[in-house]
Amino acid sequence: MRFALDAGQREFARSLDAMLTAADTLAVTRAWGAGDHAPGRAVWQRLADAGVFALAVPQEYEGLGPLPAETAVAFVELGRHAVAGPAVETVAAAALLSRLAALGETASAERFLPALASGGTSATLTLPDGGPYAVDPHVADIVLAVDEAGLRLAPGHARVRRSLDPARRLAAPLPGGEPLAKGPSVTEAARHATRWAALATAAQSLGVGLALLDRTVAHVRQRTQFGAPIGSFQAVKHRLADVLVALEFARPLVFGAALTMAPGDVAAAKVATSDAAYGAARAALQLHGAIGYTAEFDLALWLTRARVLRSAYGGPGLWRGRVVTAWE
Amino acid sequence: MRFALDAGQREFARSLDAMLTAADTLAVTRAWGAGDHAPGRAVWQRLADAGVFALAVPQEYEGLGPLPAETAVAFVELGRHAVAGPAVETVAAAALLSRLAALGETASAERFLPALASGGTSATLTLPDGGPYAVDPHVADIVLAVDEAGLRLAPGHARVRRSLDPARRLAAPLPGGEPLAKGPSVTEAARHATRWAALATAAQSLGVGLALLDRTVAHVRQRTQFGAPIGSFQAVKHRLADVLVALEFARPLVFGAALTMAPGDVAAAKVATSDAAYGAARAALQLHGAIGYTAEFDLALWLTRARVLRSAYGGPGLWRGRVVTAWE
Amino acid sequence: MDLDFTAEERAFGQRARAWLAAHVPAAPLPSLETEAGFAAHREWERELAADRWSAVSWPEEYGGQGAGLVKWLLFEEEYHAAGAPGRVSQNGISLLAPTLFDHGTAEQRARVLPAMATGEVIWAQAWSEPEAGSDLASLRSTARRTAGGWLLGGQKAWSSRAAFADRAFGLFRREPYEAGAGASGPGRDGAPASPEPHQGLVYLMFSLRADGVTVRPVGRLDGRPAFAEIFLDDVFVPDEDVIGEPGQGWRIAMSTTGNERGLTLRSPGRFLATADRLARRWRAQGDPQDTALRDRVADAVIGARAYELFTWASASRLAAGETLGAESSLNKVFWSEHDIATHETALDLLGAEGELTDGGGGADGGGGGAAGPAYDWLDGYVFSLAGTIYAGTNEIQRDIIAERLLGLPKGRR
Amino acid sequence: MDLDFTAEERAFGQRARAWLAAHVPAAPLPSLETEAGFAAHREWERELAADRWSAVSWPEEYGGQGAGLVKWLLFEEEYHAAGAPGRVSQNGISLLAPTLFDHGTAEQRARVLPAMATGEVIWAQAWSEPEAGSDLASLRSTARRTAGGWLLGGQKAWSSRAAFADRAFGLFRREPYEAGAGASGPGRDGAPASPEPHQGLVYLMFSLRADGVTVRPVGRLDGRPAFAEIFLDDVFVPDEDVIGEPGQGWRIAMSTTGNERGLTLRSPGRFLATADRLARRWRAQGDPQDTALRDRVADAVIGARAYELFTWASASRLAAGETLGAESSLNKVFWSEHDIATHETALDLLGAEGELTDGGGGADGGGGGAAGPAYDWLDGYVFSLAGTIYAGTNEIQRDIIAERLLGLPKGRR
Repeated sequence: MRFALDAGQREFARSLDAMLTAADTLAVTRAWGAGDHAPGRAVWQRLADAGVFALAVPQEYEGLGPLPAETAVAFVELGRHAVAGPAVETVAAAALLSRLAALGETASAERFLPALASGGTSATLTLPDGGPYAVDPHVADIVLAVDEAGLRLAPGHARVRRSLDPARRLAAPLPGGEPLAKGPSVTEAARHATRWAALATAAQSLGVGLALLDRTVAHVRQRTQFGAPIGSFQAVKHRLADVLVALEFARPLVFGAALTMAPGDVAAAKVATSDAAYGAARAALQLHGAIGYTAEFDLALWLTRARVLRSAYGGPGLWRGRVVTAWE
Repeated sequence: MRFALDAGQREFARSLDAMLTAADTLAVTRAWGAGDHAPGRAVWQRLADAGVFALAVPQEYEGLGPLPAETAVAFVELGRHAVAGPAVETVAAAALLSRLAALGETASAERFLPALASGGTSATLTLPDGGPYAVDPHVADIVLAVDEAGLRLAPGHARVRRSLDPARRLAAPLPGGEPLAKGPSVTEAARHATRWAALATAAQSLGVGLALLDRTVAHVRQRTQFGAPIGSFQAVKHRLADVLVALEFARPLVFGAALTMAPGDVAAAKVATSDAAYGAARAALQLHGAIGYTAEFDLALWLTRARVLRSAYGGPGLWRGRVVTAWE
Repeated sequence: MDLDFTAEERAFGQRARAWLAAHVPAAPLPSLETEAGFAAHREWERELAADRWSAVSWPEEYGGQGAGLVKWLLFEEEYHAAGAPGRVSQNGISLLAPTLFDHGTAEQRARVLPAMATGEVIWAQAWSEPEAGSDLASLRSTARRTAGGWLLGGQKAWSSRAAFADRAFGLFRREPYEAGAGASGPGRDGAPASPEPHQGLVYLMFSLRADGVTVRPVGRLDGRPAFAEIFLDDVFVPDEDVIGEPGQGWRIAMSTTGNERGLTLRSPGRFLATADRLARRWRAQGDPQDTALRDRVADAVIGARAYELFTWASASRLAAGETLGAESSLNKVFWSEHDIATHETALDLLGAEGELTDGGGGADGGGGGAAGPAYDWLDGYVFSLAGTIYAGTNEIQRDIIAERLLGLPKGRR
Repeated sequence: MDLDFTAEERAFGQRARAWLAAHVPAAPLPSLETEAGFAAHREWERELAADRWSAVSWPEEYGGQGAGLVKWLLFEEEYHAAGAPGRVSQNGISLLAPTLFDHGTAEQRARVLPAMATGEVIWAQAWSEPEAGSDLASLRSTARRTAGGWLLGGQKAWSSRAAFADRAFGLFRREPYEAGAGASGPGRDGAPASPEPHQGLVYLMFSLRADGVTVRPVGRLDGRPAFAEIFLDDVFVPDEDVIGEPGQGWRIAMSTTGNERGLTLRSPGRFLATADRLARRWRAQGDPQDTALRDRVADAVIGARAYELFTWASASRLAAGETLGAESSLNKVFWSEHDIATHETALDLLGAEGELTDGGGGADGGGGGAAGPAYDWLDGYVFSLAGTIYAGTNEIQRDIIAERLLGLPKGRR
């Protein structure tokens, strides 16, 4: 039993952190939201080169995985750096196709997985109970949709909608398109993909919450009101202490879920990280005051993302239900 | 529109406060809990002499009512002074029999209401959706039970159970006994009685919360830790500020419900006072520290009552449902 | 004790309802944060004013109906229930006008108020500065004495409406320091530089079109423009636009922020209308089995009703000649948290639709029919998030509640 | 990174489970706050000790199994899952023993620990005083130097187990003051009387049966006896019962309260077993449609799992040679609030049964079968309410978290 990141995992996190810091991801994310995807694609390729997308792809399809713990490590960093784009969706698509392959349906895996792992292809998707919209389908290279009829490659997407998160667009996949698989194996693969989507979202939320706390701690140490740094006021201290408690107890749930991939553990991680990140966002906004409320201040990138990740792939109610009632 | 207690109502509250203070109700309540009911009966008679129980009884049955606003005034004081005994139940029984009389079933009203108004008879009861237990049936003069068969005078009660509230006993009415009424009029009268029970419970909860806040404010002003009164610590201040906000916004719901007796208003008052009083109890206990945790310290009388009133006549979930879905 | 209205009050409410039914635009106006929307909202103010509905509580001579508090509250309830447009004149009517009634000259009232009532002049507030949020005593912008008036310098921030408004009002630090006024130099290091940082402030009105004024719009969290920064470089303000005694601005402003934090800014009408919309949407599309969400909808309804009744109680106390002091801090904490919780509930009810900021209305906007388009909820949510911050953060309100209402000892915060 | 146990660890856990299955009494023991119940729990300690299960982490020479942290945690999980009795030796094993291992003499360990392990001597803690709750520095009870030992005077409060325990341990203010020890006079006015109030304290053990000791049991909120006041009037304590250097008691005690606040007091086993009981009761009698309650049950399950995993992470860090410092404050805040919320949920699930303090078990006790009698929940609820108060209130823990983990500036609290 050694429930701590090992040296390789820590180094992986450090190198992603350094790469994303150097890439100025905040500016890249703002550009992505403004419709300039080129810098974001460049970051995407660097993430792929670092192996991020290969972690969800089995070795027989030119991946490194499946390695859920390392995936969680990576998505914490993506959250901390507010990286834009359908990264969770690409990982979930990889999980979906991998599980289909394990169930004997190898064609789509052979066709798509190597490019997903290498970064050559980005994917987005819709999953049962995950809502009608796919993330960034106007940028993703492939749009997958799972519904009663099975899995299909959607021929495009409906009108692109803006999200509270300025770097995020949503649209429903268009009906029709090329059928890829059907039957019970799709159902099972979709459940598997939902677990991966939830895990990656949970890890990302944790990273978002940590970034919000970091920025807020820095702010309250230097912001002076009534002649003292506001971080010396007990109300401020206690609010941030509660944020830290929530994040630090959500963290082991994320990595525990990655190790077991048990449905209840994944659900617990999704719920706890959603609540912790959203609590961090509410505290961050309150303690920043008006400056935090503006779109141009970088904090907004994490504030809005904490909110939207809460309902991504189903809201807290759905996932709390999955903690106490069986789901596969 | 004058949504404030008038001079007569204020004087009524003041005189009850003075009378209950002089009666040393905390000692009386402890004695009640220890099985010595004589002092409690004496207080009961004084409450009756002040008109408290007559407020729910129509004038044609030797009462002063129905006067729900004055009833609310009285029950705030009962809560503040931690008065023991089936007072809510007696008022609810009066409301039940009054409404039956208004629907044409006057026999039980003639038989019981004058004595309920005068204090000669105390009552307890069970109501649909109010749980299986009657409060203090071992002391009450009559035990009423409403069930599918109608309203009956129960022939006694099952084993008497102890409550977290040391001054409160609960027992289920025994089956059988004398039938008093049946049919749809019982159903309607029981709903009416439930509204009165909820209103009186809400007012009592408000009083309990106010007493808890008063005592806690006094405590934190004098209790010193780390060289300062703990009431000067911002965390303490803010917690008590939140308690005051909750109580002061529950208060108009109580009196608004008394004026309209509308189902939604009564439900709102029940929910808000339950939450406010329980929040006050949690804060009071935390800020008193260990001394507040002991049964011998008077705070315990209100702490435990705030908890049990929360689930009296149905818990917060039942009443929240009644806020948004129709009930009569 | 009663909740009954006089025949005259009821008639007033019915008159308001009838007028609103006949005049409220069928389709929502464009956002008042756009130039076209601002103009449309200004036109709506003119329409209101034409029948004396824009400032019902003002005396008739300034364009009002001389309505008392009860009538004003009834009007507000009808106004929000009718789904009428947002009030672009809100800052002027609720913040500046009360100050002019208390501290302005007759000439100022006659000059300012009628044009405010008609929307001919729209006012922005210019309270805050980058370094002075809730701590107004640390203001740095200056008013320098010059012949016949004052020259403004510095920067104001978070000015709502400033992007398109005509004029603004705010506090400035008087320069040079005059001992007689008890003024002190500005606190350049962010901390108050003198034991009397509240002294020596000038409360004045200025034109946003004047020479030396630069306005930079700033977007709120969802990117919508919401307020602006105002840069002031030797902006001349004539003496006639100073309110009250120069140097006494702090005291004068406190009476205004008293209004801002008190009854007048947040009438129950908006919360009642919002809770009602939420309950209708829940009944229309909520899962009745989902008691977790149902309980939160119930809390929204309970909170709105509590706020309404609390307000009637306050109105009754005011009518009886009592005054409201620190109680307004209870008010602020309650409505601001209620408002956030209500909108959070709505977003959770909307699920995947809840994050969409475009469209709204129609099938792809989340529908909802009479309950309004989905984006209204996200818009309201973002708006609500500011409520716990402005007009004195809730942290400061809790300090006030604890110290002034509960009598707890002052401590260093 | 893994959550796997070695074959030896798994075998240890299986051995514990098998032993517990064979030995845990079928019917609950009487309350350990009664004389008979105390005796029954003491007997249970003897039974545990007979097979070296009473203090598994101690060295074998003192009656333990030399189990490491992982094995101890596995044992605790099995212990609570088995529904085994409460530990009447808890104070001694988790508070006094670690201090003796760190600061006691070999003679003290040999004399105290084996009798503690067997339950022959049951220990009460005597930390708090009426005027010194979380502020241990304001202790007033005294230890006056006398020939061959010390004479204790004063009063201790909130001593759990003291009503029937044999011995107690605590801190006393050394008298007379000795400059060399940096001691100060007691703070008679409630405020520390010297700049070094932590100095000059003596950590010692004393008999509750000694001359001059009066013990007064005190009931907790539900009337159950829970702790006691200890009045001390010239109680003689020989030098051999002083732990560490007289005057250094504060430093020594801090290492103990570090244990109290840290891992050892609240193993995840209890929370896991409680959450599991709650989930089973909910499945058995909850309304599956009532998502409001379901969500709270889910939170109980999530919180227990989070605490378990957090503990494994802490254990892994300790195993890697790291130390835990202020992190234990995170721990304290989390488990104490989790515990209250879990029990509140259970009481709401029980409805009208939730307030009953008598009976329990059987049809009229709320039933529940394997999920246990209803009163267990109220009992657990009352117990949980103390968790946010003792061992350093959660307010103090949040100060520690903010200052030591987040690096926020110290302020006056």
